[in-house]
Amino acid sequence: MSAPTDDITVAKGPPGVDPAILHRPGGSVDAPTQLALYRQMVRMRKFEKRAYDLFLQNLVKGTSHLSLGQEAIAAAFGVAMDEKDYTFATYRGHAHTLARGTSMTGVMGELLGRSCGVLSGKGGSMHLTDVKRGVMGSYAIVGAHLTIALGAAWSAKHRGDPRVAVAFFGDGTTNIGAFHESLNLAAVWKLPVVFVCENNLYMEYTPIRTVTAVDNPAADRASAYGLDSIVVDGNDADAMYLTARECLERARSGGGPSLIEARTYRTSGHSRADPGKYKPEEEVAAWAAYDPIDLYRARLLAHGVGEADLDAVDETADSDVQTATVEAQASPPPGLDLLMHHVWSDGGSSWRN
Amino acid sequence: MSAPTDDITVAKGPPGVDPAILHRPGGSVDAPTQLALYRQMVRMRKFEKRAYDLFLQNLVKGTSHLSLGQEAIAAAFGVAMDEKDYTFATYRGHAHTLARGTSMTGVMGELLGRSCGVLSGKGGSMHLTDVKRGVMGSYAIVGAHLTIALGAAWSAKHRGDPRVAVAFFGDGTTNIGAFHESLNLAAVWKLPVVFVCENNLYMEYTPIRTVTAVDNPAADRASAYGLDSIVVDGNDADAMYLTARECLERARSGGGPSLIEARTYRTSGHSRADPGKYKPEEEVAAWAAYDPIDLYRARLLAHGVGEADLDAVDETADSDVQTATVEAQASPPPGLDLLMHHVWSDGGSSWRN
Amino acid sequence: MAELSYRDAVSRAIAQEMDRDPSVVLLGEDIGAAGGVFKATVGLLERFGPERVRDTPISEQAILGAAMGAAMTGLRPIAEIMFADFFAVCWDIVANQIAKSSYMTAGQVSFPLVIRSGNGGGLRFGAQHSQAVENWAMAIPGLKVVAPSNPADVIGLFAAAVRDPDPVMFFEAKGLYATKGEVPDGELVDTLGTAKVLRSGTDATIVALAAMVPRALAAAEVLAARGIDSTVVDVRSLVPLDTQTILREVSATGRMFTVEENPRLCGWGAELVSIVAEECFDDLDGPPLRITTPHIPLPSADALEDLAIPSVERIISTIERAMQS
Amino acid sequence: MAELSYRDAVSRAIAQEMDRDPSVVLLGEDIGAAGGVFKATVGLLERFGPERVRDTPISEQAILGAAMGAAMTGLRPIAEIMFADFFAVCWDIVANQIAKSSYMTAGQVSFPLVIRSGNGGGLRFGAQHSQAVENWAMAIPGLKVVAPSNPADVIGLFAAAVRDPDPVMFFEAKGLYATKGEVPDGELVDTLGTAKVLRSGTDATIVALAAMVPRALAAAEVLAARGIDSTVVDVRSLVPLDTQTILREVSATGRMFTVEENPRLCGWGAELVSIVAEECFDDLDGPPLRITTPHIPLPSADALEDLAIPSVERIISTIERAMQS
Ligand SMILES: Cc1ncc(C[n+]2csc(CCOP(=O)(O)OP(=O)(O)O)c2C)c(N)n1
Ligand SMILES: Cc1ncc(C[n+]2csc(CCOP(=O)(O)OP(=O)(O)O)c2C)c(N)n1
Ligand SMILES: [Mg+2]
Ligand SMILES: [Mg+2]
Repeated sequence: MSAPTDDITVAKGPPGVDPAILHRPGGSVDAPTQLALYRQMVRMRKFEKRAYDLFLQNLVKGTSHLSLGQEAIAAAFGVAMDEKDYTFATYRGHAHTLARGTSMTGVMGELLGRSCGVLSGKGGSMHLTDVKRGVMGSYAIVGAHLTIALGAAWSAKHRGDPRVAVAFFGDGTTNIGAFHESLNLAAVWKLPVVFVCENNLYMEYTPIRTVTAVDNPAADRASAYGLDSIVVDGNDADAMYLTARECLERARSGGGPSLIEARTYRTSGHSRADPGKYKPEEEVAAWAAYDPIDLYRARLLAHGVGEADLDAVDETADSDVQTATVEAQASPPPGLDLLMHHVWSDGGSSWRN
Repeated sequence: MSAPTDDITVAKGPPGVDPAILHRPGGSVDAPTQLALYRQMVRMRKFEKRAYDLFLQNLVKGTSHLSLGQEAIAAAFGVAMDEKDYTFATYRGHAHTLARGTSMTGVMGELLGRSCGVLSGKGGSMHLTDVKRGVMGSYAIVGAHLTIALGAAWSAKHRGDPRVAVAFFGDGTTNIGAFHESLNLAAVWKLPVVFVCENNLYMEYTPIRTVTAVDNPAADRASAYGLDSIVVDGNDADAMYLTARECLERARSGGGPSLIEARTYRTSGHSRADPGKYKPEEEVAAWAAYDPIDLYRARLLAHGVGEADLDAVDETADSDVQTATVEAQASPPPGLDLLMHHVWSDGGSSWRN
Repeated sequence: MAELSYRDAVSRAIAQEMDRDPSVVLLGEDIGAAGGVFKATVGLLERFGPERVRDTPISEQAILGAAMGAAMTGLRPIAEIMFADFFAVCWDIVANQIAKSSYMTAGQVSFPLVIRSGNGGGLRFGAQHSQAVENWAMAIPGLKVVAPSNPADVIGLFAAAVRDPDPVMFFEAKGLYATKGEVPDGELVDTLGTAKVLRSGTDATIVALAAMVPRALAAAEVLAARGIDSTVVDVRSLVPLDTQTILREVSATGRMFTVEENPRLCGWGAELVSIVAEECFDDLDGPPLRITTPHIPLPSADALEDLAIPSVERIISTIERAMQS
Repeated sequence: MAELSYRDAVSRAIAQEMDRDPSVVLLGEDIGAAGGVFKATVGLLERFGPERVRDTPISEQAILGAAMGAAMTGLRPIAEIMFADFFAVCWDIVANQIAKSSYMTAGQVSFPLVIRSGNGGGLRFGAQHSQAVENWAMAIPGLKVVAPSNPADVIGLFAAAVRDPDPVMFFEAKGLYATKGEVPDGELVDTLGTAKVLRSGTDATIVALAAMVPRALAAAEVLAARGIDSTVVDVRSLVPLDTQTILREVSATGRMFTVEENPRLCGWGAELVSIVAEECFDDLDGPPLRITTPHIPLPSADALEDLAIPSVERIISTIERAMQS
């Protein structure tokens, strides 16, 4: 990891983004929060790197989508959200699930299709859910969960419950109909929901700019719903955290929805099968030099946090990942009787008498 | 009809609309074109009033949706479009179909479910289509035809054919997903398509402002697709015509799509069954005083067109409507063999051997 | 006991459930101030207020997503999709999200919600506003599917649907909204998954659903006069399916005829024929037959639409011919 | 003759048709530069250029609307919907617009287009990326529905689909993309609406589709060794449906078993059972039976998914048990 520089301490902004358009949230982040942010990111990173190793060993079946390089966004919300707030994630939801405190074993077990998985292996990598921790599901069809998140927000508002719903999604998702319907309805009903677009420049393999009529796929649509346009540095954990707090507070205090466009980059392929060859070398290099964890570690060091403290975080994460891997691998596959369970809320699946 | 006044000659703008936001297209409309616009509107009006009488006599079955009060929009495009351009209409498509030259008998026959109907009675009021005249269909599910119109525009562009596709739809349609997908893709592919939102203030019975996050449901979304925001006086046939020409030319010359929001008012109910009780009296009165045909007749008279010339147009329209009604009523119901025709393009319907 | 229209039964049913349970909320297009395009929600806004009766934009995906999200967090939403054909614009939320999420999450979430919709033809609305699509829902694991044929069943089954902990697709037969029937006073609650034997006969069993039920009954009367004595079963609920009642009645007569409004292929009738063929093959005296709309979109003109949807005459002639051969 | 994968057969088929007819265009998500997420469109952008091979945004409704509008105005589009489950987000364009518009307009418009999609399970993708939905399409009048089981059929049936003047839903079995088969050289054009008898037997007729075909064949071999000699029919095309071949083969053996990947209710098998029951009832020696995925969403974990989808073992045991009783 690189040494702290002033440039890094006041993040110079993501590659290719005009710094002038960046949202600069007010406030500052205190030291314990910073450490929490760092810890979150490191845990995500290490967990997903291990998951990737397990794919390569063919132990993770099906597909899976990593957030490598995008961790600051999920981490910021993980730290900023109240314990009872609702998270709605996508197929790319490992980080967002871990961010809410779901156990690594539960997530790893799910990736491996083991009975210790949060869904007993029935959902797989794309459907992580942990209702007890507010993770209301990961949804694999682009756009749908934005509508569902607004429903949870509506329910909270209706019940007089101060929870906020947060929906994470990608740049590509801004071009599907459900995005439009969700933003409009959430705005009209002034719902406590935060829509977080993680603009990582690509849908699957296609650059978002080649298929989108505006430069900022989310932020340039905000005015269509009467919302503020917010582009934020998604690789700057502090900026993300302060923006998250701002929007969560707006939601909680009756100010209605927000739409955040976080600029970031997915350093891995889109999914397991993708070597990512469509990415220009210079782009990859520029973003590699703007890694959110490198940036943040450098910043914390510059702010006087001890290297040993950070190393301790790293080591704990390493050992947590190791424990989770061992536990998940030791867990048996789901019992075959599970096949016919859970279609209905009584636990069964019968459609006839 | 009221006497010409200066106020009317330079339309003062639709009730409730800040005149400052109105698009003021350049150019002027010559006298023959003005007469054509007047003629179109009068034909639509008289045709639909007759259709309404026939509903009341229970001769038109099913549902049907009138454009009474909105005629200037369809008329303007009917006059401005090239003969081969494509029209994509909604269930509220009588006017838009007549505007392209489809026979009144064909339309009336379709409403009455007779064999002389443009669809031999198989489609009914909501699906008027007359491909020979560029009427590529009327679609009854909100939003869909915007996607289809862009497909026709894509095809024209791809084939090097100078046709433009025009899709008409209502304010309520701006909140459905297909609207968003269509506008974005049309903009990205720079397609020769004009999206015409007829903002008549209501979806079915619900005021559009109560369910939409912005004041101008179409125009305030234009920037989300990199398009100009255009609000035009939809009851001013000249303004509509010049705007139509401007957008058609832009499309034809490779300038890509336009999104027009035409402010207007539906003076009838939403559909046959609707007495329109939800409309405030003052609103109804204000718009009654801003009727597009009254306005236009007054303007033409003020411009020196002879009253007799306009009366002649009115009378011809009356007799055309009468002829169409007689012809349609004399036409037999469709042959029962038609039931099993036209599922496939070979004319048949068989799904097995 | 009072006579009530099918349409008014819907609003009475909704009111009954909203009265009982404050977590029941209603949303859809034009359902509030306007009382619904079919006038099936008249008076509910006035009675329960704008927080519980919510007019929405034309955003079917958002409507159903809102219902789904609300159902998983403590409300019991009733969502209206105006015409059942419009399920096609929001099928993802129904088929991929609501139906599958309980299973995918190993039961972490459940969806106590009802989606009601005007289904089927007969009103000359043409191909895009007339299809009977209950088989779309039946083909999706994770949905309960109900389609009542009369006002009393509307209320009882609707109440059961609202109280059910799982998502229920409630198909109201558009062609029946204006029809009337006797309805007992007081609270009505029926049971999902129960078919009803409306007429008992010895020669044939006619199994019908929703708008086809009155036609099946009418046909049975004529057939009886001609010497064919039929049982008529109203399926009422496609999922759960009361196969016990149906198999028993079919076995008793040895013949089954389904009367289905849906286009021919892959309807609930095909499913029933398959179940009957598998489970009471030896009791059959002849092939189970389906009387359906042909496999065509619905035409608008009245003569054509009437020809398309199974009519009393077609039911009679099909059964007569089959029983004679 | 060359060995080709099912996946490569798709791109060869598209190339064959694009070469032949300049009005054929291709559109979908990630199909161009990236060659498709299933690598079934590799090389086409390079060969036919960006005007004919168009990457789209994630806008399935716009993709299919674009195809529809283009088809009615002189092009012959091939649209990809990446995973067949995603039809749920654009079903309106398929079921209400493309399928019904020829009929509604009394034949004024027609839709020479193909919609291809990766269908079905077996890849551990979980409930939202695995359902076999060919029955959704079969239930809609106005769609032709094809689902090939091997590389040669992929090419021949795809060519027939592109040349067909009507909309064809072309379901590619995701689970078969990696499988290989012999493919003749040169242009291949097959015929829609023709089933294929892949094996002739005397005791039972197994009717299978797409990914279930190789399993049916494998099961037939084992069954033969155990004394049950089966015919195996590959349905290939659900609409038009080659009932002649199927009825003939079922009548010849007196028993029918369908093998279906779809969840249990209202699948193509139910339709076939109904047709068979109606039209060759007297030739049947026992009930026609369906072997299907249970009526559940698909689970992700491999052991569970394998248990859900009909396996060679389940086909064998079901048929053995039925033939013994
Ligand atoms: C409706 C729908 N269309 C297509 C897909 C296939 N798909 C899965 S992820 C993806 C790209 C999504 O891009 P984006 O929203 O930018 O999110 P990212 O993967 O970059 O995080 C696509 C096209 C899908 N899951 N759902
Ligand atoms: C997807 C869909 N949802 C609902 C409807 C029912 N519906 C028909 S017209 C209409 C209102 C449309 O409003 P708008 O777009 O403003 O057009 P207008 O009727 O005012 O011309 C509605 C809700 C429909 N046809 N399609
Ligand atoms: Mg992305
Ligand atoms: Mg309107």
